[in-house]
Amino acid sequence: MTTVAVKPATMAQALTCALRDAMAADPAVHVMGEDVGTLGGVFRITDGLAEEFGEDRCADTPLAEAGILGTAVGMAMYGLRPVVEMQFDAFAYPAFEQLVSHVARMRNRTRGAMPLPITVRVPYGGGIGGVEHHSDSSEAYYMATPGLHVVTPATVADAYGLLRAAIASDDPVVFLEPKRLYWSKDAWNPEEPQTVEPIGRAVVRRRGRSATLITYGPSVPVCLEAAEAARAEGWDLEVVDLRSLVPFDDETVTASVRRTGRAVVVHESGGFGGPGGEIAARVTERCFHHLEAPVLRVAGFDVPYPPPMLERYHLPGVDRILDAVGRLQWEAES
Amino acid sequence: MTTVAVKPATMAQALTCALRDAMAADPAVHVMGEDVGTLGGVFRITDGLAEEFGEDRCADTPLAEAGILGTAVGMAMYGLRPVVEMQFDAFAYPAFEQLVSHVARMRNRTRGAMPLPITVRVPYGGGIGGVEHHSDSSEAYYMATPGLHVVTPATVADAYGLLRAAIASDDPVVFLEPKRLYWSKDAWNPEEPQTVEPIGRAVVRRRGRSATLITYGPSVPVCLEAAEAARAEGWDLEVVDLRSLVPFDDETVTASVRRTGRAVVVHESGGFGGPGGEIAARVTERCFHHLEAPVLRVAGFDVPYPPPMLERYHLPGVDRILDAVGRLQWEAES
Amino acid sequence: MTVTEQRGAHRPAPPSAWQPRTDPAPLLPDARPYRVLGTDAAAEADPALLRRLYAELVRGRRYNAQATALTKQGRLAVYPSSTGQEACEVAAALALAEQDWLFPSYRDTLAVVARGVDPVEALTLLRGDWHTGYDPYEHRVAPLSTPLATQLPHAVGLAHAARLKGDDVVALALVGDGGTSEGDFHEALNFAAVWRAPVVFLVQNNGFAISVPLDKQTAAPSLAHKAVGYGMPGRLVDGNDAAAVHQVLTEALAHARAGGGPTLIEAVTYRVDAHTNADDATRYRGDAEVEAWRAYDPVALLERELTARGLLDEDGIRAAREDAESMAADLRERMHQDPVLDPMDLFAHVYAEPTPQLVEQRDQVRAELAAEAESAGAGR
Amino acid sequence: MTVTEQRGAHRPAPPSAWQPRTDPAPLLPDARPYRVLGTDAAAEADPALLRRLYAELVRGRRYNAQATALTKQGRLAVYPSSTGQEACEVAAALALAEQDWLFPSYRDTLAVVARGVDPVEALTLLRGDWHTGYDPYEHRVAPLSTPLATQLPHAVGLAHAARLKGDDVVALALVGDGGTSEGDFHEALNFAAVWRAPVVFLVQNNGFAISVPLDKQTAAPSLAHKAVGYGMPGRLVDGNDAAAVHQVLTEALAHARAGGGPTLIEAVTYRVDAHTNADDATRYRGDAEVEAWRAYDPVALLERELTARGLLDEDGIRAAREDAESMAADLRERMHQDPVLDPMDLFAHVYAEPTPQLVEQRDQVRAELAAEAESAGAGR
Ligand SMILES: Cc1ncc(C[n+]2csc(CCOP(=O)(O)OP(=O)(O)O)c2C)c(N)n1
Ligand SMILES: Cc1ncc(C[n+]2csc(CCOP(=O)(O)OP(=O)(O)O)c2C)c(N)n1
Ligand SMILES: [Mg+2]
Ligand SMILES: [Mg+2]
Repeated sequence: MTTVAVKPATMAQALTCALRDAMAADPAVHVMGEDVGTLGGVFRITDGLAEEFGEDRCADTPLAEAGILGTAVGMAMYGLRPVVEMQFDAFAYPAFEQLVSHVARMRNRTRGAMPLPITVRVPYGGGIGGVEHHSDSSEAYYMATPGLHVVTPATVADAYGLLRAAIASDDPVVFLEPKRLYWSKDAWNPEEPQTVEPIGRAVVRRRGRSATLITYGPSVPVCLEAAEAARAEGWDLEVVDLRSLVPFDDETVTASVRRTGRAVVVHESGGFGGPGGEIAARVTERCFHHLEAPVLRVAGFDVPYPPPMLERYHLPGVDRILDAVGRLQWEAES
Repeated sequence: MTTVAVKPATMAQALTCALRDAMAADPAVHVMGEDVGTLGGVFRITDGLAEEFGEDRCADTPLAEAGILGTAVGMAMYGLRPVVEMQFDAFAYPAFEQLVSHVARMRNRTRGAMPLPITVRVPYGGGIGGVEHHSDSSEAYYMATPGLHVVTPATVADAYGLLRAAIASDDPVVFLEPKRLYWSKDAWNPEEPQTVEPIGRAVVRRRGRSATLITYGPSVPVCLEAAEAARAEGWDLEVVDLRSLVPFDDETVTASVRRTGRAVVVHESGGFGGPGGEIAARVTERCFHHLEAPVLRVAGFDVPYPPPMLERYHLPGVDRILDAVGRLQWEAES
Repeated sequence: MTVTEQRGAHRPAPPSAWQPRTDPAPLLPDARPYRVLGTDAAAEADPALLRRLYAELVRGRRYNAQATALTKQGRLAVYPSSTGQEACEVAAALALAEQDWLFPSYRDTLAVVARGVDPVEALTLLRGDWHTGYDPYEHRVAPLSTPLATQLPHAVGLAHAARLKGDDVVALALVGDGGTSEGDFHEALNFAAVWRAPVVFLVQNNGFAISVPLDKQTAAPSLAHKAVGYGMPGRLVDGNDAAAVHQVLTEALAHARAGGGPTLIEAVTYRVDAHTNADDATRYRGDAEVEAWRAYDPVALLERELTARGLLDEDGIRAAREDAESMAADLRERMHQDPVLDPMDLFAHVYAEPTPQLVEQRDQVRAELAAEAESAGAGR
Repeated sequence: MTVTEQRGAHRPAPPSAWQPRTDPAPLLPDARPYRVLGTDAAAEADPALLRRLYAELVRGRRYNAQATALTKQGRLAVYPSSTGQEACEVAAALALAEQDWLFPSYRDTLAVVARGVDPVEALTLLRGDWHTGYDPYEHRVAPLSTPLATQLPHAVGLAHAARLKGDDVVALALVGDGGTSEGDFHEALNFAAVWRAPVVFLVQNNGFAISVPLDKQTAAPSLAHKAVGYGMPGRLVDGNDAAAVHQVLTEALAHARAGGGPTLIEAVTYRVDAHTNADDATRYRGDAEVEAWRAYDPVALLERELTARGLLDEDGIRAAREDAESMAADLRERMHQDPVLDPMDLFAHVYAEPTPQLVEQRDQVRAELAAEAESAGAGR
């Protein structure tokens, strides 16, 4: 029995690697944003790229997010493939108009003549002790905007694969990076040829028979932990990592829930009007007669993201997930 | 039997009347926006206000939505109650950062010390033959933003009552005006003392026993029409007008669906990630064992709002609503 | 890459050693709008160019009138006329080189047409059968931008990309006086100046943003004065003087082409018609003002110059008008044909490949239409 | 209301009659930053003021050092130090009248403290027990603004509202050089100028936006030159010269108070520390540059002036330092006490009344905590 030698790498390293490989493979790929050049980004994701590819290919911009995304639109019009970094989730909001009114619509506005292959990288979510406006989960906004793909990795390998796929996509992709997983490590070998994940496929991270946890991004490890803990309660939980919120992989999700008959959607983003509503609704539409209980949701509360010292009360954790699983009307079973 | 003499009025007239009454009642109420002064607004909702209350109270601003909302924040900090007009739905996007990062959070950021009683009036939705960026339904964005109230009238009387309530609220309210109902008429007497609706209460517009249509704003008349048409099919539909998306009136909605056992959510906004997912999910969570069929959704498609000549294929109409009602698994019944 | 290499020429230095980074004086616009027609400069203008401008102005005027008429006939959803501003529109299109790009604002259909886009395709947005009716790459004309000022950063990005690729391409972006108040205006100009991007910004100051007069829009000495705050030259030009606008644009484009970076040009002009056919301009301005501007008409100004200098006679005027008439007749005729609509287009261009969700939705509409057609057939 | 009344003084008129709307000359900043210390102007400065400034500078320097130390001790999540910029911070607070408002940016804790806010409450945001730790109305200090430049329109709106009410209130808004690139900067300055709002904008140009040097941020002759594009005066001041900053601010505040409208002030200074404790400044700048600025230290500059003029002696210096030490000791002690946290605060201030949904969520957390407490109790 031989095992391929893989050394542990962080998600941050995989992202850097994906950017470097994409830039090397295609001179049209340009990285731009605040502090991405000399500094290598505040999370160091673009570290070394300006040095390797020059400052034109990895450019520090003036401090103006609408300007960054707006000029990226023009660059994409001229055949480049800009990869834009927004420094933190909440600092993508100034670019909202450009994103919604142009980035998401340009292909459609021009009957396909003017696609915009732009990747917008947004470090998102909490759990890192960030002060206000540094821990938002803004995926609900992007999901509700037709014309965007919305993708988020939960593993080191996916960080690489999905970012490559996002950059390769001829459509704009909002690439949400779970910032508290930046330093999470996995066995992953940057020297090995990498599989580039197609966008739009969910993956079953853990097989189980009792119920399905549907989740993505920063909540994937939490759900896996909850699934382990659930064994003590006699529950064998399946964990589906969506990876892509748009397009949505109904097939994988539906197959899982039809099999288990119960589901909980888990995410950090606020519950009300958040991704979980959409997911629960579409699962229910498709699996109604297989469901033993309503699809429940474990999400952040409907409050502005709390200050660092209170975030642990806000974030969905193992206990809340187990509580929700416990409310899946098991009595009916027996 | 006596009937109170009421003359028909348009929703636009009721909104103007609400603004005038609010301004007369409270000198802190200031109206501001593009063209709201001399012109009276492109929809003439602010007609006559500058003349009556002076240009300081009803002020034309420079053309900059973030500036409008951002200065309104400062005015509210100083004790005024700004009523901001965004000219069209998509032109509210430049103000998104101010809305999300400040308007929605200032009370919370300051432990309640600095509430912002701001009303943001946004004419929204399609059906008026507007060219691109003039017909968006952006309520999903606002619903997903804790700290905002999101309100939308469907009748002339509610237009008055809810706008008065919004302006009276000590919290920010995104007040969505269904632009294609601006010229809809109802028996309503501006001379009569007006009831000011509390924010957060849905209303049953039509009683029925077979299934519930859950809707709001521009889709309310469409649902009422569908309910009439449904009688021919033997269905007696209940129609719930939400009026307020945040806070959400679970009580009224849940009571209705528990009674009818079936529900369809109807709105113009895109389906995926739209309000319907949240509504369907929470109804299912609360009514699971009363449901004969999954809660279905009839919504705009997941596409950028189409050009005028194609919008009739996009907008949820009577036929699509009836189709959805038909899919509510009536066989199970008999 | 060492730290020193990464810094620009102006390293931070204590205020005691502080220097202005560029000399502001040459960036400031002249106190009065530059004029050619009726001045000595006119003699130096190329007669062929003036005649070309004239022909296009006459066409443009006619186009505006025809499009406005089409709204009354229900053939257009709305039309924002540029009557009174034709000199800016036409000069903007004609000053560009073949390979350059035009970034129009929603009012600039005329510039789009003068650039060579089919007059009917240019109206698609306003007719309502689709958003953008032309292929932007064919004539290098970006889509007409409805959200104001949002197209300015696009122009900067495109110009920047072209420069990075070593291509000889300049972008010209149009915006209104109202649009200068938007944050996107600021960010675009700043990026352009920092990047020294080959882009020219032309502000058509027509006195109003719908009903809001310039005084409520800005307190600046002129809009052209905004240039100095970005470190680019500002120029002020008489926007009703086609020769002057053309010249100032040509100079700015050449400056950009030569690597000199962006220029901000303010053209002082006037919107003679209402904001759109749906607007009632009497609510916010008096007749006297409109009449004063009608008397300073861009078409008449150029016509006067040309006839005075013997470059145009009755025949020439008639020929220009006839040409414009036949353009209008063609436009009228083609616009009276109903466009071919395909509801499946709703789903065709959202993504390169429709998502599974869109496929479902497309199939739904297809089935609905089939059922409709069937029941219509059955009813017959 | 007639149409004529509604228009301002500058009615649209043909370009032939066009006039600049204001004279740009007086709006332009001087070519060099204004200085007081070490110049003749110093003699006119009020000795009491200089001594007050000095005491506050010394406290401010010490505050920065203490806060930075607290991050190392895990007592603060992060601290963006203003070491090197204390002259701006302190003068900003001291130039204001009692009733005026301060709108700080995220780096301006020092200005907030110098304005009178409790030093611990000013750090709440950075400690992480809540967002804003002080009541903004108590000292008329808006919350420290993390999203850059977004607080500028707030300042304009507040100043405008105060003016409409007839109150004698001026707002002072602080922003960094990087923040001037944001659209909100542009929109705020434009609204302020159009409304003639009593507001003063102070840009602390400290050479960097995190790692991005000014050259990549703007190509303007100076940031103060941006003023002319809004029709307001621009002033350039030596940001390490507390007396100069105080004087320029005082003049601008008086100008605003008298109805003269807004002013844009650029203070040229330098961030001597890294961006925050989490930043590695060696990645983007060299030691020589930092040393040059250390040699131009705002505290030392003022100390030198005061001692040279006999306004300060060894005892005075010692007294100032002791005062700063006791402030730091108090801060240290209080910051080492764990803040009292109440998870119910999550739900308490989202709306005036929690929505039914928030009530449910609050009850859920309450039940969770009760269960936790119970099981902890049972475990004991
Ligand atoms: C971002 C945005 N806000 C508001 C509008 C609505 N609107 C359309 S035209 C217009 C006035 C534009 O004025 P100006 O920029 O001077 O151009 P002009 O109409 O004079 O050509 C407004 C407010 C818009 N299209 N986009
Ligand atoms: C809208 C927004 N974008 C990005 C950031 C992230 N950020 C925090 S500080 C900073 C640099 C600010 O530079 P400058 O305005 O010069 O202020 P300084 O840090 O020098 O005081 C950046 C980019 C932010 N806080 N807000
Ligand atoms: Mg205009
Ligand atoms: Mg700075």
